[in-house]
Amino acid sequence: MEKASDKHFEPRIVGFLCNWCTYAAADLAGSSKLDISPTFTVIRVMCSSRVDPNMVMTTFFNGADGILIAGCHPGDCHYGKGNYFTRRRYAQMKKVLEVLKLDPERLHLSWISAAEGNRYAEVVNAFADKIRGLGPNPVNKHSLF
Amino acid sequence: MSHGDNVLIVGAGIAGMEASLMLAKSGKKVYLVEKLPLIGGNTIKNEESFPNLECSTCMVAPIQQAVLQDPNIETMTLSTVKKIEGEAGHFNVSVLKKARYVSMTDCIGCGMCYDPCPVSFSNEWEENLGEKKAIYVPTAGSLPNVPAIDSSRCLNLTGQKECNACAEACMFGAIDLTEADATIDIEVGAIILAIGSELLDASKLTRYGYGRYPGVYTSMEFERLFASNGPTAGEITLRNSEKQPRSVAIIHCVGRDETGYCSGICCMHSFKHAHFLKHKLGDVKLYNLYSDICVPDKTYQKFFEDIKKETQLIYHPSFKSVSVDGDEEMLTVHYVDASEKKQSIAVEMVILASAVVPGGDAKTLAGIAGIDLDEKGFLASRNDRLGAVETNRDGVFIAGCAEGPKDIQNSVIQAESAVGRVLTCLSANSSV
Amino acid sequence: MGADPHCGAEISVEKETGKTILNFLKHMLNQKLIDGLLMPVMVPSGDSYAWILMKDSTLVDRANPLAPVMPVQGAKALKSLTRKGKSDMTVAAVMRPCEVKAAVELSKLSQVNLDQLILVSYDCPGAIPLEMYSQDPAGKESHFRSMIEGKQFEEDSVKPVCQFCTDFSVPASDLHFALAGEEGSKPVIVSCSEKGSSLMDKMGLKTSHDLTPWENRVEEIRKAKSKKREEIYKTVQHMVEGFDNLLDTFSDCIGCHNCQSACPICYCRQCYFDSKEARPEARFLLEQAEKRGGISFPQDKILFHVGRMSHMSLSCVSCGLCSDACPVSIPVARIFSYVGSQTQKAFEYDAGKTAGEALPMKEYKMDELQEIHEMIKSAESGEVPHE
Amino acid sequence: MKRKIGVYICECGPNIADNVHINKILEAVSSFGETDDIEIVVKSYKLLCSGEGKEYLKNEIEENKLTHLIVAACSPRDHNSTFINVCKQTSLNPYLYRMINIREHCAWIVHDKEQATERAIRYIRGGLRRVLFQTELYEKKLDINPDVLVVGGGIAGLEVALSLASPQRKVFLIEKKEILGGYAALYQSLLPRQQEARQEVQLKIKEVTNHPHIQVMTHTRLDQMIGFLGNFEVGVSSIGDSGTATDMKVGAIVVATGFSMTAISNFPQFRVRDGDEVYSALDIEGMLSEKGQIVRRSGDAPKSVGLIHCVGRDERGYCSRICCNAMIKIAGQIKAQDASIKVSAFIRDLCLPDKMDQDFFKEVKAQGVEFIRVQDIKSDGLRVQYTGMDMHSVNADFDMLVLAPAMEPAEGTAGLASDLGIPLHETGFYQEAHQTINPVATATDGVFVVGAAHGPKGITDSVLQAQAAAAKIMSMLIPGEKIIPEVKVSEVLEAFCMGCKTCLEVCHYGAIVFDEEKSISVVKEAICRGCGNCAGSCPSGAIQLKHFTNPQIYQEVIEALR
Repeated sequence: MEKASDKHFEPRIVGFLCNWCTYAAADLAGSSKLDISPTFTVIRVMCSSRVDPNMVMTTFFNGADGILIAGCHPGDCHYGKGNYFTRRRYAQMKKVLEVLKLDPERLHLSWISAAEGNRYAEVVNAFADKIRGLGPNPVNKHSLF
Repeated sequence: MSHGDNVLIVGAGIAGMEASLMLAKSGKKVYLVEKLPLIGGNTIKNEESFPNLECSTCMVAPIQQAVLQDPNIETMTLSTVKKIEGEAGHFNVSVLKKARYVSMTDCIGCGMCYDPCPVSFSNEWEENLGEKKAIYVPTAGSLPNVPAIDSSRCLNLTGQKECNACAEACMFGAIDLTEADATIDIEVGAIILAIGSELLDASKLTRYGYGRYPGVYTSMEFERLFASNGPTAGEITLRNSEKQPRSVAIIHCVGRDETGYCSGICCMHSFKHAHFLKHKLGDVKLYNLYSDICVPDKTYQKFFEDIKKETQLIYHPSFKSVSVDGDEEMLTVHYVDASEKKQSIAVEMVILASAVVPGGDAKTLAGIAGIDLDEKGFLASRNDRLGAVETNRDGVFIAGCAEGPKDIQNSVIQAESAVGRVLTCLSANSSV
Repeated sequence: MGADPHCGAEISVEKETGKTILNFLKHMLNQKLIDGLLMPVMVPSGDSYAWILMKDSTLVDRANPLAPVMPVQGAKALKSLTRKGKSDMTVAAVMRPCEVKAAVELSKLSQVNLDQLILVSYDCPGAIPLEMYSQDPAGKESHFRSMIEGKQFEEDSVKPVCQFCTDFSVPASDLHFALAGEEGSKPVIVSCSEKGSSLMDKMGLKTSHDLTPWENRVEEIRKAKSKKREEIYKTVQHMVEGFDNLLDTFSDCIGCHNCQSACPICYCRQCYFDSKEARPEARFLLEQAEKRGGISFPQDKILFHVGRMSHMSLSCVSCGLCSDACPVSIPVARIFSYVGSQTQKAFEYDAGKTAGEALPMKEYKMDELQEIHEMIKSAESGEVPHE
Repeated sequence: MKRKIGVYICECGPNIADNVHINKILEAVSSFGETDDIEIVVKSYKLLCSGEGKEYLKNEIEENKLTHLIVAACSPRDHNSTFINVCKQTSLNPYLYRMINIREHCAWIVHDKEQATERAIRYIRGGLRRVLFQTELYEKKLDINPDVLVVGGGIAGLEVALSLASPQRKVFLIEKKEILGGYAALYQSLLPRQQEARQEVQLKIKEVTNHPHIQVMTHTRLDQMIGFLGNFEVGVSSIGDSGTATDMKVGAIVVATGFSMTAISNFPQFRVRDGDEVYSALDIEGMLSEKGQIVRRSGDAPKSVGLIHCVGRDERGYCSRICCNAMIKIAGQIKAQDASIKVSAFIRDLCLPDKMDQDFFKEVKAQGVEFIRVQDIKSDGLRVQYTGMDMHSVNADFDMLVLAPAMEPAEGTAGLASDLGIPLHETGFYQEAHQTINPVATATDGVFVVGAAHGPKGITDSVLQAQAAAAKIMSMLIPGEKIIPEVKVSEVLEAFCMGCKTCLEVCHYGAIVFDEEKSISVVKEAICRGCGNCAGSCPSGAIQLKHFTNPQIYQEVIEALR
């Protein structure tokens, strides 16, 4: 069913950010007063490796239009090697969404260092735009989910 | 806690910060004196540090935060040491704290005050590649995140004009243009001098054309050019045109002959820069002109081997033979090759890996602290216990590049070593 | 690999392959080479099989190493057997290749301890679907027997996943009965591990029999089956690709989670998707209902299945137990087999194939998954990520 | 039980107040969760991080008897600790407080006031939901043992022992050889200032052996280690027939096992037969210490000496850093012995990274030592064949050759590394905790690596590292004081753990051990750093990271999706 909300669609995007790099970048973007999509909600975790697949899938099927997982660049992990495992878990989840053609683009991984405030803004806004383009997460339109 | 348990640390670079944190952890009161308005030293000027090309901010920001939040550390920015009297266990130190004109307690770092400021001029922290206002933080993400006013530029403070733009813009009444410099006397039991180093002024070596041709950069200038929080937000574009260079020559050992020593880190720096260029510009012709490749660490050779593939190594037997001339657009690098033949290459950009030299204030500080300089002008270590942190004055120690050129790793090691000596020295004095 | 893989040993042959295998095992038991046997035994009601651990060789006669059905995954039996870790007695278990694979997979998750176990496998023609079997056990028994004796390995009367099972022969077991040889050939025992070959030595078996013909036959069947596999996967794609198809496929799901309890790989004590953690408050559900126009219960059907896919598909061995367990006959087995094949390909992993291969989620390499970095780059440069 | 949540919105002067509708937020929040067991106090304040602000907050917590606290202000990276300290001055457990970043993440980045307000409300709601799921956590204080075990009695090990030993801190020093001193004891003189080295080292050895608080055990090796920073239990045993084992308790361990020289025989391009006048730099050190001069086996001095640098640099994959200096030193000594001896040094690159090295090199060069830069070099007996930078191939004969082979990790390095849970670098040396900013620590908290065991280095650098490790220990393990480990650590929910050991594989710090009895994983809280990788990896959802549990994060998710 067409709903009014679809017309001027404001996506719900959840970002799981690691405390040491990407969350710091988000702060830098903030203190630089950059423009960032208001539909993006930050959830801070100590390390991107804390984000487990269940959490992501639950978030996805509870209607998140987009999910961003972001942490330190490979090799820069504050905890040595956490983000290498993040990368593997992401590859696994992404694959499942790809195989099922469940808009895998709605799940995105990125590496953003504490110095990359500008890049943080770019990544987040580009992602938000892509999601706007994709429209609402179909689960939100299906009363059967 | 007796004053004998206090420690003065001069210089808030990586060495000074590491030393402060360790001493604070072991219950000492630390006075951390830094001449700039921000802490972090030269490390934070690097976007990525070798050999792991790790994001320096990610590495250092938590350390800066820890220093600023530690109740045992009193960080004094815009400050310099004026007098050191007494002996190990009982030093009387006076510190000149230049007025910041912005209250460290009231300012919350919102940055509302920058825009209204009518004056802007080039930002030396950004190697003069960017502009700053008379009220400024040296770079985005500076810590402490509190601006300072440059009294030599501010219209009001220089008496050019009754300007209060910044003060009016500040909602916290944090700006006080009447603030005066203050001299603060402190008592400490031991002192660590970690004032770091500078790069040789490349314009002194005229044959490299620095300052004459816009296409010639120092390695530190290039660092800021590459930095995503730098003046070009990480865009590598030439000074006079907005173009990206298509060919770059990186000259190692600039000033090695003149200074009389190898700085040990320039090779790695230069290879890192080659990597940055390849990485960011993709199709760019690179040359590294070297006379010796100095990669003294278990990890460095591999780094060099990897970069080798991305650049063309040119060996030249004589430093003197290397020179740069050209014009606004094109530069020509001349050198004499292994078989004594004159050669030259044409490039759009030249990066000079200048020698690491003692900080401008080393001499003065050595005088104040009553310690020797070595023949290179660095703070001299006594070196009688095979260590390199003791000076000829008991209770005064040195760490980091103040003692000689070093990479981050060795600066940290020396800082930690100095802390060890300080703790031993303090307990010795207290047990007396 | 133990002894020369291209040779096997002939064994004294009964008129029936099942008996032949039984004798072999009895011999092992009598010679005290093993302390016990784990095999399927028909239940008294005569319409199904149960796993029985036996020490007494007279009991062995009642067992059927080649049971037509697989009501319980053998790996589950092994799990309970070695729950307390390495057992102090040597037990030989006769299992289908997919059961061996599940056991190997579980051993990587420390759920099964293979140390004291002798895994005995055989060329598997597939398993008869339970409900069909229970309708006419006697008929199915003889039918299955005829499949074995007649070397019918491309039968359609077996479970769908079995029809396209390409791992129906030598898995990572210790001993394997080569049954799929060409017409009239006799069963041959093959050792696939050090354990296996030392056992055969102890039994004084000469591995002189040339296996090439059998290997060729197996390869032939495998080709045929993988062809079928591709066809079936195509049909599965239509069932699961895209939200609408996925919904249709799972719309009958009653959320009983039997598939998960029957699955040998799902070893969690409580499934996350059954836990309170995954349950939002009614308040939130009501808001969702408003947003979506309604919410169906039992809730999170799709989440449950997709969640399982992202959880265990890397270890899925396509044994098909989940389908047997599904009361509303959703083709879960085919679906998970397909998804598993894809996720496993992504990590160049083959579940249960070898005990050596580390589980993808337990390790990492510094420079790997370049495609991910490409994806990140292209996505952030605004291009559409390549499929 | 009735819960009373205080929500305090910091206006941050105009920074937040001007960019969001504070009133709308107050309204929205107060009308939130009107259930009879939750009461919400919501107020705004101009600047909570100010002195008055903190006082205000303190009083609010006490007067309202708050059970939970939300501070909606700037980034937790700026002021989380500020408000944790406020809580600590009250009866409120700081882990029942949560900071919401409505400045950097709302007010400053969303330039539509309505949207910014809405966003702020969403964040605060998330925080409110979350804080209700947070639980009280308490800091644990652990007793520590200040004593230290030093493995290796070379110059670095000696220095560590001397820097640490005191009436309050006993040091055990174990050395697998019979004597202390390591390689440094061999060196005749030191660079660049040419002091008498052996003398210096002998002094240290004496000091150590006579030290009342240092127990030296030569001919002893480490067998096993368990425990964590402040509380290690170590087993050592004497090498050889007796093999007597000793157990000791220490708070920290310093590894100073040094290096060994790669054998020249490893490099086929340098052919040496028995009796050839071919020596390693170390042989020469020994010769100098013994005979006081450099002579051939026959006893007469050589007429010409060839020095070959960088032997094995390519094979080993690193520059050993000290060889250039060592070889230049030898060249100088030969010239000093007899200026007429022809000395040719074959170099690849000169690695002289110390500020004094260059002068020393020039000095020696001035004595008439010929430095020849080669791209490739091999030798057969006393004949050297090299390719210069000009690509010309040249033969040269000498009556003595000295080679500078690469330093390599001491024998037994790998074994010790696995006993102590330290990863090895690809070069085979120990891997430090962090290459640049934490170079003497290792992956195992409380275990340090110093000297050439960490990588090729000379005496000065080894001593510096030794002092650095000593300092780390002094500041971490203060006699009589306790240590407070991380509070937000992982915990295993026994009922759910299936013992699949995935968490053991992913933990970078070895903070998870396996309880064979119960066959479940157990988190060593004193070691855990709280990254949550294990929680993310656990297939059974049996691991929770305290303060970042699934239910807690899940609440934030739900509010984000409303």
